[in-house]
Amino acid sequence: MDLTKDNAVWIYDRMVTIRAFEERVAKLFADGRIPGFVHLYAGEEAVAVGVCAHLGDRDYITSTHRGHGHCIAKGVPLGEMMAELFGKVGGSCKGKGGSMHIADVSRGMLGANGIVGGGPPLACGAGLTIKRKGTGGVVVCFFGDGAAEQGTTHEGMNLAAIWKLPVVFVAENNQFAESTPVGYHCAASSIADRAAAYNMPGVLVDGYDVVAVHEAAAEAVERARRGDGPSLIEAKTWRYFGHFEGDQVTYRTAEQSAAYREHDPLTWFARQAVDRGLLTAEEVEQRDRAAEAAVDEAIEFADRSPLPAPEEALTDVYVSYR
Amino acid sequence: MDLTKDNAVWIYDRMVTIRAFEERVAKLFADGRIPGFVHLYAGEEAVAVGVCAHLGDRDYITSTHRGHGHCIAKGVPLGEMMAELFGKVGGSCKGKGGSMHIADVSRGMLGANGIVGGGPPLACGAGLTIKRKGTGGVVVCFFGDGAAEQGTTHEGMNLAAIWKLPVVFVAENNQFAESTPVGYHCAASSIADRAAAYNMPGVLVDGYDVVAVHEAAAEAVERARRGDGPSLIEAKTWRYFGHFEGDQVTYRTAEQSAAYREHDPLTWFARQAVDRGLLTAEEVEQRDRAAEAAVDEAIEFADRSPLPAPEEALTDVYVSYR
Amino acid sequence: MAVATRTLTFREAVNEALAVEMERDPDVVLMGEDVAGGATVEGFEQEDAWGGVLGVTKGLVQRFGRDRVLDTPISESGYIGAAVGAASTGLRPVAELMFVDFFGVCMDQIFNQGAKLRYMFGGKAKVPMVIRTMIGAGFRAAGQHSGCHYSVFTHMPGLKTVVPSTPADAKGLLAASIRDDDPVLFFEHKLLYDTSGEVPEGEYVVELGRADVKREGDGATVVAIGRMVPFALEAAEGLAAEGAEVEVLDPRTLSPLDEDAILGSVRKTRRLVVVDEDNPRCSMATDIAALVASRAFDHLDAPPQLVTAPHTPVPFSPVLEDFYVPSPDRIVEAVRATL
Amino acid sequence: MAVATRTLTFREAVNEALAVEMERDPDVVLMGEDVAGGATVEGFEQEDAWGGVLGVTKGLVQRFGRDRVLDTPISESGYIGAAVGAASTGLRPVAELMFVDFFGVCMDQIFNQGAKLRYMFGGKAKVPMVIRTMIGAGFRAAGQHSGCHYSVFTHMPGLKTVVPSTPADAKGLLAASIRDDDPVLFFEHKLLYDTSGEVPEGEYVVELGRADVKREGDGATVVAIGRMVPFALEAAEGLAAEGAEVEVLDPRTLSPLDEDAILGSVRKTRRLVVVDEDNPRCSMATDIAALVASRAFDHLDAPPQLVTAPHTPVPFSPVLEDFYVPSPDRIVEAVRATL
Ligand SMILES: Cc1ncc(C[n+]2csc(CCOP(=O)(O)OP(=O)(O)O)c2C)c(N)n1
Ligand SMILES: Cc1ncc(C[n+]2csc(CCOP(=O)(O)OP(=O)(O)O)c2C)c(N)n1
Ligand SMILES: [Mg+2]
Ligand SMILES: [Mg+2]
Repeated sequence: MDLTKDNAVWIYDRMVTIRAFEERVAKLFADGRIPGFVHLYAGEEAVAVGVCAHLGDRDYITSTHRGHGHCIAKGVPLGEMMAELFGKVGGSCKGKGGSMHIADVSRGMLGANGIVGGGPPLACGAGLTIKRKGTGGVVVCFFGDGAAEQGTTHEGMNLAAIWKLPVVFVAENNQFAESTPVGYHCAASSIADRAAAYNMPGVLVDGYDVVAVHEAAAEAVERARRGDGPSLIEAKTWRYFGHFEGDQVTYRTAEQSAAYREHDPLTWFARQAVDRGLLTAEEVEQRDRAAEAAVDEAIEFADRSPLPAPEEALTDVYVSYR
Repeated sequence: MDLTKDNAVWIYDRMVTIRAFEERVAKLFADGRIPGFVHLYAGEEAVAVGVCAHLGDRDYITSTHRGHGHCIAKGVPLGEMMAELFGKVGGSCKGKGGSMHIADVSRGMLGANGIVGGGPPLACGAGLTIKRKGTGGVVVCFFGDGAAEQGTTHEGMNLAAIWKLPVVFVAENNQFAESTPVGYHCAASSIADRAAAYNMPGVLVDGYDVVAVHEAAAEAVERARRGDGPSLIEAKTWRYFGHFEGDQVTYRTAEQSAAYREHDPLTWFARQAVDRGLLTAEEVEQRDRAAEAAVDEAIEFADRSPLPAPEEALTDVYVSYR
Repeated sequence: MAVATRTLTFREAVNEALAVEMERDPDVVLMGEDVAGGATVEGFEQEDAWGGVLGVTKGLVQRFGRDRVLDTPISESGYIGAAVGAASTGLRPVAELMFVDFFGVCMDQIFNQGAKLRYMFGGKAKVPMVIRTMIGAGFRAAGQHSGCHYSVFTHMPGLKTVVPSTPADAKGLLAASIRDDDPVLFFEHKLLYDTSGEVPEGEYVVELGRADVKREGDGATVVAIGRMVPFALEAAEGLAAEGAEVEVLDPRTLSPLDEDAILGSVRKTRRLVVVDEDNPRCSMATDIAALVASRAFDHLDAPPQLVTAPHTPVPFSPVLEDFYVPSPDRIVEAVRATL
Repeated sequence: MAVATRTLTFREAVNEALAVEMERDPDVVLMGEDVAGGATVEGFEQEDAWGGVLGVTKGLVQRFGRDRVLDTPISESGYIGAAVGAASTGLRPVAELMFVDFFGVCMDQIFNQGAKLRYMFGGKAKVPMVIRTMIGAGFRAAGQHSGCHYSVFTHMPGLKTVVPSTPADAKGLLAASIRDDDPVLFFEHKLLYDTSGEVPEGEYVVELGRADVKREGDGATVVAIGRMVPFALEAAEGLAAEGAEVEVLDPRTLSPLDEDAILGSVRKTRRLVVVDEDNPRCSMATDIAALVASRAFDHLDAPPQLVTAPHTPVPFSPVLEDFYVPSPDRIVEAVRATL
């Protein structure tokens, strides 16, 4: 892997932070401290992190209902995220959005989205702004395998292609849309194959191998920055938790999940990085502890943050109204 | 061409009837006798006729805003069609639909459609009925090149593929969506290429060659009847008139249209059929005259048909309401 | 003759209506995302992995098989449009739009195709289909999973709209909707699923277009919709203690609307309060208030009171969402204002 | 100070507002199907082949180039969603939805994304965009090209809705909509395009949320929207001959609605007639009637009269369509009924 030490540290740090965050959120949900629909990203860390490793302040991402990992990879503060899940004033959205709408436009995170397929058109728009203003930025559009069947995904990819927008479409194929397997809902053998329908490069990568994701994304991001237009990356992955918290996951076997856990993207990457001398075992452990500490802090921040006043429900609808 | 004489007669008859109907509608529109939006099919006859030659009573078609040709090819009576364009009680839709909504469900014609991309989902539904009831029928879904960019077309093709529905998708690529060329609005080199995105056969045919269309359709219809699922046929064609009556057609050159007229699908087919002894020159002329006569009759029928009573506007909204 | 009943939850009542009608008519088919769940997954060939996101359609695939209980891709325009096409060619599809908030990705097939097909074709076709969809706030599901918006569908000619408030009505009205020859939007409030009540056994049909008096009274007419009906009844209890006997009227069907029942009740009570969980503008609340103001003006002794959600999306934080949803207290105040 | 004006058609006024605002702010971009037309066609590199289906945007691509006047595929969700994404990242897009009847293929991006983004993000983002769209019957365009449905958008929190009735208002309100920091739906009645009137030159802005009295009177208040305003004025002429001086009020903006202006006028005239070309259920007609009934009840001497289209799709045949559209005669009758 041609990663620098800094790359490796950043990648491992973000992956383990996402993992720690999600596992804690699962507990908090079970304890009844987080209400609503919560879709966890654990297992898919290598996708968001491998891609976002190439992004900076001028870049944007659009996300999905499963957005925590994207937020963390794009640099949204954990405390504000946790406070949002708690419905507190200190949350990224002042408690108005919750898990399905976490956003931080100031950091280029254009929002989780409660609508499957909601993101691709929005990504095209951010790409249009970048192109018009010549900022040299790129937009990454994350979407799930289920979202591949939504008309907006088709329209977004075609539009990005004909307008040569700097958009990288990343299909997170965790092989299920809720309880429906991709082999049932998707007529294509591979989502990446659909890139041909828009004359854009399409590549299928192992979403459990953060290095492979990182490499594929490097090329797609470069292409977009050059002004050569969009690309499609399909990352095959697997979620460790249910579709949402509360899901009994009757449609997958424990064996399947166990098999994936054996190739856990975090431990796999840590081993590789240590073998190649990019990280030391101590650094790995230190990152693990740091991640846990960061999540502890986030929870404390969220706990300290006050609940909004009820009347706050009436604000922020418009910039001005009369 | 492996056509029987009957095939040849039917094909020529329908093509020339469509041509005669559309040219007369153009005149009637110019004379102010037909109101509203009218999209003419002249030039594209070989597509509707070559495909519908394989259809019978148990089969359905979904159409577009440019639906006259589809209606005639599926056997909708000319008089009722013309009366509909006139807004008369004797019209296919009692004057309530007009050109953009001509329909005749009793003859398997599920309606012209004012919404681009409106048809594909409807076609899947008709296919579902056929499959569930085991009638052995098929559904042909006609759509334009512009409709290929509508999300519903993507959703319809994917759904037809995963449910193995007996649907034949026919992309009528007349190379423009209003004044926008397919090369601009469509990222794919060919609409037929998109079949791969749904694991269905896709073929590009010369839409000016009714025999080629007829052959491609034979295979797709057979496949659908066998229960092997949908196919996509892209027929490259050209419309002789403007997008709608009144269009000044500034986006195409007279030369382009002239070039197409030189290979007019009707005269081309007539010549071939006569050369191969499938038709005699007399029969061709006779068909030409018969078509004109049929349109004359249709106009007389439409003229004789009364205008609806104004209050008729309030009926046919529901089967029952309270 | 007395019908045998037993206690069922709202969820069970909806499930039973589907089962009874599918038993009765082989043309009735179900489709939607994970309405069975686990399609093509080994071990789930004829079983459901989910039975709907909140388990409402559980067990149906076991009884009727995957030919009649169809999992769909996330292609609402595709499969709801397919329901329209199927309905106009001989089936009676019941399509599920998981949350009404998703109507924006498939509205064309609903209001331009399904709703208008019969009219545009001069009455020469019909579209007997039902779209079941979840509505309502209170689930902490935030801005894109908590709306009502039945007003948008009631506005559209060609559609019928039904909002049940009790398990018995849910069963009877869903059966009527499935047997109806026009497209029907059937709205299920997710916070009513666990409520229970007496439900008739076997075939049970509640005619569309008939309101139901959930509580008799002559103090004021409270017209409430969906989850607002139990809220209105709770408010009525409190008011009764103050000596005000309010009448709680549940339209049950919004299109067609039982205008006579509403006007009749107001002529009796001379006061109107409309309780609607939907956003206030161009809503059922304004629709009913305008109906009464224009048709029973001389019978009104006080201005109509509208109790609705505010003109805002649904917020996530429980404190905010609880403020958003109309409360029994607000209903009590509104009634008092008319007395 | 007097502004220089000259006579323009409604079509020219809309075109001029776009040109002036694009001149003024380089972040304003136009997108839509054939808004220029002929993209990539030889000879049309920087020229329009169409300038919109009815020529409203003609000439703009010549002035501002194809980087700012973008032809789109027939992907309304795609490009209107792109407008939302562009607006939230720094541009001021003006997207054209050719006919409002097409909202069903892109409503999610409008009401769930564009309208709610700011709220769901806790006020930490804004979506300054305009969606221009054609409304209205009378064009013989039948069931899927003739609706109004501004009620559906007015119902949705987060959106602003504007319906101009004169060329001057069209220019001033469109300019205000483009400069506004919230998403605005701007409805242009296709049968008003050829009407003309005095329009101020240069920059001209009419503040959103302010109604306009198009005719003063104290006989009755006629609130009319869009093309119904000229119809109401025509009716008012006839009534004047009978000695009834009605006030014709044009809300111009439906969300936010100028409630004070409406309530104020009704308090003066004590009579209300609402004229709305949209379908009647959950409509602006019911919205305004309910507003007045609940807030100015004691000032009303007669039941509010609602003059609307019927609860049917728009029919094709001219005889049927002319029956569908509210007429000046029906307005006269409605006013008489209040006197
Ligand atoms: C338009 C729309 N339809 C349906 C849903 C309900 N829903 C939420 S997540 C989901 C499955 C999404 O699958 P996928 O895109 O693969 O993402 P994953 O959950 O696997 O990450 C569905 C059907 C929705 N939120 N929006
Ligand atoms: C959803 C929708 N968007 C836009 C339109 C306006 N419109 C009518 S026909 C047309 C062009 C269609 O092009 P194509 O599909 O190639 O069919 P053609 O007219 O070339 O036969 C457009 C944009 C519409 N009717 N419906
Ligand atoms: Mg998935
Ligand atoms: Mg075309």
